[in-house]
Amino acid sequence: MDTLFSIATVEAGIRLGLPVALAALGAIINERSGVLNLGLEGMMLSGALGGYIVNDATGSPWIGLLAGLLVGASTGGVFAGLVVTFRTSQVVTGIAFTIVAIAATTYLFQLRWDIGELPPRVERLGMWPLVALTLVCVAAVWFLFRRTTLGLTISAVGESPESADALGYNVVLIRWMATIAGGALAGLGGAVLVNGPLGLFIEEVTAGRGWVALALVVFAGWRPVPAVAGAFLFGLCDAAQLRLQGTATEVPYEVFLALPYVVTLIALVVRARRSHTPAALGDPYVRGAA
Amino acid sequence: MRSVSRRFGETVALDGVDFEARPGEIHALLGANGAGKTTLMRILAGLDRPDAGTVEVFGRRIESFEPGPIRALGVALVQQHFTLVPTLTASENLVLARPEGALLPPGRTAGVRVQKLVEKFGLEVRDGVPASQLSVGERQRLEILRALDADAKILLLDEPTAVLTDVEAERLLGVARALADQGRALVVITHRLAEVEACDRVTVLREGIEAISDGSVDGYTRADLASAMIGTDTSGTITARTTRRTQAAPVCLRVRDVSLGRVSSLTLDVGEGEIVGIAGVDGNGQSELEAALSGRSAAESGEVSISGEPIAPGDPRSRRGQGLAYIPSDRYSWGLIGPMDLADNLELGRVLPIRPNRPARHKAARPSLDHWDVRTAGPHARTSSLSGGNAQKLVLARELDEHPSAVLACYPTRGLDPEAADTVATRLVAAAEAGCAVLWIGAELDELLAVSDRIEVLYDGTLFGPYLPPFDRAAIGLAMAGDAADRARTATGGEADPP
Amino acid sequence: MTSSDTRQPASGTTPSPKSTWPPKLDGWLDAVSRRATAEGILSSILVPVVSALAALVVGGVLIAIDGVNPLSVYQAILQGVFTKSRGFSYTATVATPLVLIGVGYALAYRARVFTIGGEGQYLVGAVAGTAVVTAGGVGDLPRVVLIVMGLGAAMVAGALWGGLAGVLANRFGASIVISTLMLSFIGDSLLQWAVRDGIRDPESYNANSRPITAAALPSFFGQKTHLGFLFALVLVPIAWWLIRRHRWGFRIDALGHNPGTLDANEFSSARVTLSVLVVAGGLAGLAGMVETTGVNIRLGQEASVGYGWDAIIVALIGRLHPLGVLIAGLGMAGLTIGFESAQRQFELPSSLVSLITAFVIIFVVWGDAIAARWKEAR
Amino acid sequence: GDDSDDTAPATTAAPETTAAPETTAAPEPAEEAPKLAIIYSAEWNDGSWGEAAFDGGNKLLADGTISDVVMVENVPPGAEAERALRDFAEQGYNPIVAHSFNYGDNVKTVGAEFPDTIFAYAGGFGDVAGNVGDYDQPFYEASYLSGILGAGATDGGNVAGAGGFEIPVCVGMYHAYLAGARELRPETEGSFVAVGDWIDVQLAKEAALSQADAGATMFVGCGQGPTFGQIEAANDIGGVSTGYVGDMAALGESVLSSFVWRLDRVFEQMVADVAAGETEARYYSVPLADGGMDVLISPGGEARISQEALDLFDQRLAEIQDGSFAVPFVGEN
Ligand SMILES: Nc1ncnc2c1ncn2[C@@H]1O[C@H](COP(=O)(O)OP(=O)(O)OP(=O)(O)O)[C@@H](O)[C@H]1O
Ligand SMILES: Nc1ncnc2c1ncn2[C@@H]1O[C@H](COP(=O)(O)OP(=O)(O)OP(=O)(O)O)[C@@H](O)[C@H]1O
Ligand SMILES: [Mg+2]
Ligand SMILES: [Mg+2]
Repeated sequence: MDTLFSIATVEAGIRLGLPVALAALGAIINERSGVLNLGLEGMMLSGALGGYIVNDATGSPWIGLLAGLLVGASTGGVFAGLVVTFRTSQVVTGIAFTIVAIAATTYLFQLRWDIGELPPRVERLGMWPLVALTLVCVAAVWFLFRRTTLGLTISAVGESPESADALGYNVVLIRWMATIAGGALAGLGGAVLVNGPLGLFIEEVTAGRGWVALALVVFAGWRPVPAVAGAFLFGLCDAAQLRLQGTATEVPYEVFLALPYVVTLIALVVRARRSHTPAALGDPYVRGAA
Repeated sequence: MRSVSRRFGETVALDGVDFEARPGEIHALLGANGAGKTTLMRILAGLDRPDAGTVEVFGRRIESFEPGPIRALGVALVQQHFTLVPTLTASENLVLARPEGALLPPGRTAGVRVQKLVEKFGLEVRDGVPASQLSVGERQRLEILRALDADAKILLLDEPTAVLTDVEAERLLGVARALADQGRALVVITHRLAEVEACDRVTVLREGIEAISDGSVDGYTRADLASAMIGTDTSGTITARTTRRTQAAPVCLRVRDVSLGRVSSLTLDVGEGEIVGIAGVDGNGQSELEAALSGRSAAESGEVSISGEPIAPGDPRSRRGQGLAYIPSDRYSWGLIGPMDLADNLELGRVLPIRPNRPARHKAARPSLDHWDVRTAGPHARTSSLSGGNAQKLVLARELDEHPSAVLACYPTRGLDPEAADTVATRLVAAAEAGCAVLWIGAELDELLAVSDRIEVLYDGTLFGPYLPPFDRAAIGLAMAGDAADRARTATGGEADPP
Repeated sequence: MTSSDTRQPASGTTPSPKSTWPPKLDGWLDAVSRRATAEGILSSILVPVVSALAALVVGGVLIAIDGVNPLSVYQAILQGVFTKSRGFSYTATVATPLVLIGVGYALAYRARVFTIGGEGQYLVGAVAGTAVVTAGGVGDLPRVVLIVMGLGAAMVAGALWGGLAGVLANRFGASIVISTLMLSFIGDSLLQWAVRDGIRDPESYNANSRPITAAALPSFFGQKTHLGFLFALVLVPIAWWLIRRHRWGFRIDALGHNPGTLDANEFSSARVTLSVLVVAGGLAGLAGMVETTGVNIRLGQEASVGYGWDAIIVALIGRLHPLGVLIAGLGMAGLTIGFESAQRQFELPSSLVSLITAFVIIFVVWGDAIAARWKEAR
Repeated sequence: GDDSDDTAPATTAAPETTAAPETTAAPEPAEEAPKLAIIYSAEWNDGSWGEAAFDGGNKLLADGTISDVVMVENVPPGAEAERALRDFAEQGYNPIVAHSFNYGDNVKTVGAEFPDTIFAYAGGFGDVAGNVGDYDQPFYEASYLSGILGAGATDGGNVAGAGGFEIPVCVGMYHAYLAGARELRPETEGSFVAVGDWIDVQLAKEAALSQADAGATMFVGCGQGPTFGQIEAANDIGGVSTGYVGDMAALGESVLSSFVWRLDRVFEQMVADVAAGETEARYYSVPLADGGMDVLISPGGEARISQEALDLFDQRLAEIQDGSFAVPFVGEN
């Protein structure tokens, strides 16, 4: 038990929380603009592979992070093209997008490193620079929505696009920007995972963190600071779970595996009343639709 | 605008309409429901594009119908429906409409901006709460302020007074006049003939064609306008009832100490065959009263009962079974299902466990659609394709067709042209004379005066009255302005000290 | 995450977000649930087919890059479905859970109750059903009784798992998307515990339940196709009838279009939400047990193969219409079976195969969107 | 019961299955060498469990021991696996290997339909019935030796075992490693963690780090993700880790030793049986003694291991090979 409440546990929680936190920030920008991004997991994964390959090529984890950011942004662009411009179902597109990303990353990874070659280990960044990076991002997103006209516009577009349109704002353009920004942060999250704690890539390395991030966004009521806090809480749950297994072996470990989700569920129930879903979330915008 | 045309599927909304607005003038745009007024204005504001015809603003021909550039030319439209962002406060809505730089102004500065406008134009709005929590009147005023804030050269108001009380409406027209005098061009869509007299020029649309094109207002009598709108000659206002009931009738609708939100322990009886009018400025608890009486939300305390049996909140079918009909104030939130067809909407509240097939349902719907003169392509039409007024008629058809024993009518004539409004009033009166208890929550005092057996004034969640015929207009007006409340307060204060 | 997640008892003090005019349309729901006009049916069959072919062309390029002749691959796919002796029965077997879950989703989505919890409900259904039919003392009961007990228990468990999300949404306004997602993860943990410990077969070295052969569903055509497929076939007309002709179906559609109006005039939207979640959950739970007793010998760690996720896409591609779901389900199953045998024949990388299948999905959705815009343009 | 009767292809009317298993499923061993089929539930390219089978199959093909090999990845156990197995059996592949312990029921179901084809799956506990066999995964033997080496290269006395789930093979590896370490330092303690996932490397790494916080310096992983995570953790804290079913020395200085699973030797036995016309399967067990595994000390590893440990390692290895020493197996935690 003593190991449970150690600094090490907290650090583990932070490490586990970092990628989720960044992805959640991305999802917040997406969803505030009214675009539901179920492709988040896929965008993270793409960013992870991009970051890994570039890091491996350049030997610089920072350039790797940048690459993850750019790859994520471009996946965001593709997604925006489909759901914003072509107004495809955001739900199906999102889920299919994740399937594509899992398949595509695996395919490319295996093209690059054929069977028999172990994936090379790449330069890694320590925890604190990444924590700093994440804090910068959360501050930026907070500032965006609290202090800038652009942020106000994004929320307006997600809240009542017809009003924003009537005021002369380009709903489609704003949703494009928001989706690209969201993808970029998700990709960065994935890149942080491989260029930070891990230093290597394997198939589906993100292992469902994108879905967790989506949960957090709701749990946080679409607000950046609680979302990041939630990510670290979630990480802490995982860390604690792993530590408790060693000691409390009479409790089935599946309980601990489910713990983070149960916690999110409970938090969801407690928070939900106060959380405010963007009214236009998931609805493509068509002027004067009737 | 030159020979502008627009069609939606079968419906021809506009058919070669010419229209002009000149600086310094208020141009009244009249028309029965579905005449095409809104469509015309939406085109002028760039929210819709004409199938044919040209639009020029200050001599510049509009090529691309996009709201942005047209706003930049100084055209501002206050739409028939609200276009505020419900989660944003008044000042945030203003900033959104006209940002000053990339950063948001700190809260105070924004507040000051609102205050300046409020003082400048005398349109009162609360700042600091989300627009969704403002009363309809407040939201309407905010919409107008927002348009004025953009310093529009051409200001288009689509039925701006529809949701306002007479006093507010008068004030608004005063503001309009002042704006015109500053050299702006104004267009005001309205169904109230009285308001036309406050304008300079008038255009009347009938089924997408001008019946009167850009005439000078003093050239026409009310009768002329009314007949131009609807072909037949009527006075254009609701016909007052000749007889009013005097002796008390057995109570049908009973409200006991109901409290909800702004409404505090409100008690009220409506007798069989009685029409009770609830007058008052919007936002004094009308929406809470509506929610509680209709059973849409449970009252915090107190009870609503109809001929003895209490109304169970959240159980509309039994409410209907108990004979309480409900005409909601916002038909699009609580009355109609846009994407479903008219027949389905007529069935709401009495859908059979096993439904007849679609042709049968459509056949069954026809009579009451015809009876209520809902202008549409037929029972199969999507309800969302109805114009404002026709949509309202559909609600009335559903609620009044099954001979309720009591009716909760909230702004039943909102957005209706005079003829339709008169029909509605007549039907409600007829219902009352057939022994039905009618509670009529209204904004237009004339209307209430014309139909009510008794008027109560709702001010700040409390009822003042009763006022009985012959009605003292002035007294009721004062009560609506809170005067009665003040006197009540001083009176209780007075009792304290001995004579 | 649609308005269904924030839907709260309509309150008089705050106007519902739908109070604008024209009322805001729920984009994808409206797009997929357009009336079945002749044109509608045409486009709802033609468009997906054309799009799928386009996706296969793109996939063909990838296959060629991989050094295999795409045409022979696609030939193998067709053979896999149509000429291989078991192609049809395999397809039917795979389609069964997709259709059972998909119809439930379709009903829920018509109501804009956006559950994605099918996978979890499928798993808890399988666990509960297996627990019942492998419980001590039921061994000597007749097979029919065991089957009924198992399927019943599975439906109840799935319904509870789905209903839980409904209760959380109605009482606390919890987002249904997220709560069902969470419940899916929790359901998987439950399965892991059950097969490792809870209903573990003490004789078995692996983590799995006792054999459930005593409750195995009869299969027919001397093939792998089992009774469950009949369930799916029967479910389709029932659901269709409910939508068209039953009050519940009407309320579902009404809830999807305007909860405020439903609440004020017809029925409590909260209760419709709950009912549709319960039904969808029950169907998913049924699918879980049908799959366990129809194709497997026992319940194991790997029971989660993702039918609950694929069915979301089946429901939406199926236009939220039971018939559409059946067609989409069979189509997706056929694609799966065909690609499987092609993959075996040419030893294609599995990632390439799933890439192409996912392309098909995206292209179909994309094609729909293009068709919709094209229709608007006219 | 009647289920399997129904599904016997003999009863299907379709023309191409009139070529019933009896004729197709058993190729004449005489003139043509057997054709091997392998299915696996994840990707071959995992540097571990999958790759071992992939290499094994290709090696036999290269040796000419078999005339053809077909290998399909990402076949989830259950219906899809049965479809694959049936398909290969119909095409005359024999023997057919299902390379995961979750394929048990599937090989039995399909095995019943093709009595003349030999099937085997990675059960690892002698689960043999008729033509359906099982093959051994005696990793605990190698793990025991790694334990000796680990104890000889660290001064901490704490072993961290990890697996995706708490399955006998994984738990057995942990206990064997612990036992091996205790030979050198009887006071050695340890803990086993089920990460709950075979692929989540970060979670596995954090699990390993949490064990490190509790004092662990020796890591033995079971499964690719858990092992990768452990190796990363050991690299960070300067502990020693163990490569799992494949040479993982490349993954970092912490990898003291790895063991390579020589599945070609296992497959050889099946192929030999088939070639001999055998239709009864066996428990194909190729223990360390028979070269079923190679324990590789990573380059530069010797330098870090105490001579005492190296000697004990050689001694035990020899004893295991001549059968005078049997590594104890403890499959329950
Ligand atoms: N989006 C639409 N889709 C289909 N028909 C429409 C649409 N908008 C308007 N119409 C039709 O065009 C005609 C004019 O509509 P409009 O809303 O301008 O009427 P209006 O003059 O505002 O009447 P009211 O006073 O009742 O609001 C009506 O017949 C209406 O049915
Ligand atoms: N073949 C189809 N494919 C996809 N969607 C369909 C199909 N047929 C109908 N739908 C959709 O299902 C919904 C139901 O339509 P349907 O024709 O079944 O009757 P309805 O319009 O729902 O209602 P009712 O018949 O009860 O008035 C419609 O919204 C339609 O868009
Ligand atoms: Mg209008
Ligand atoms: Mg109108």
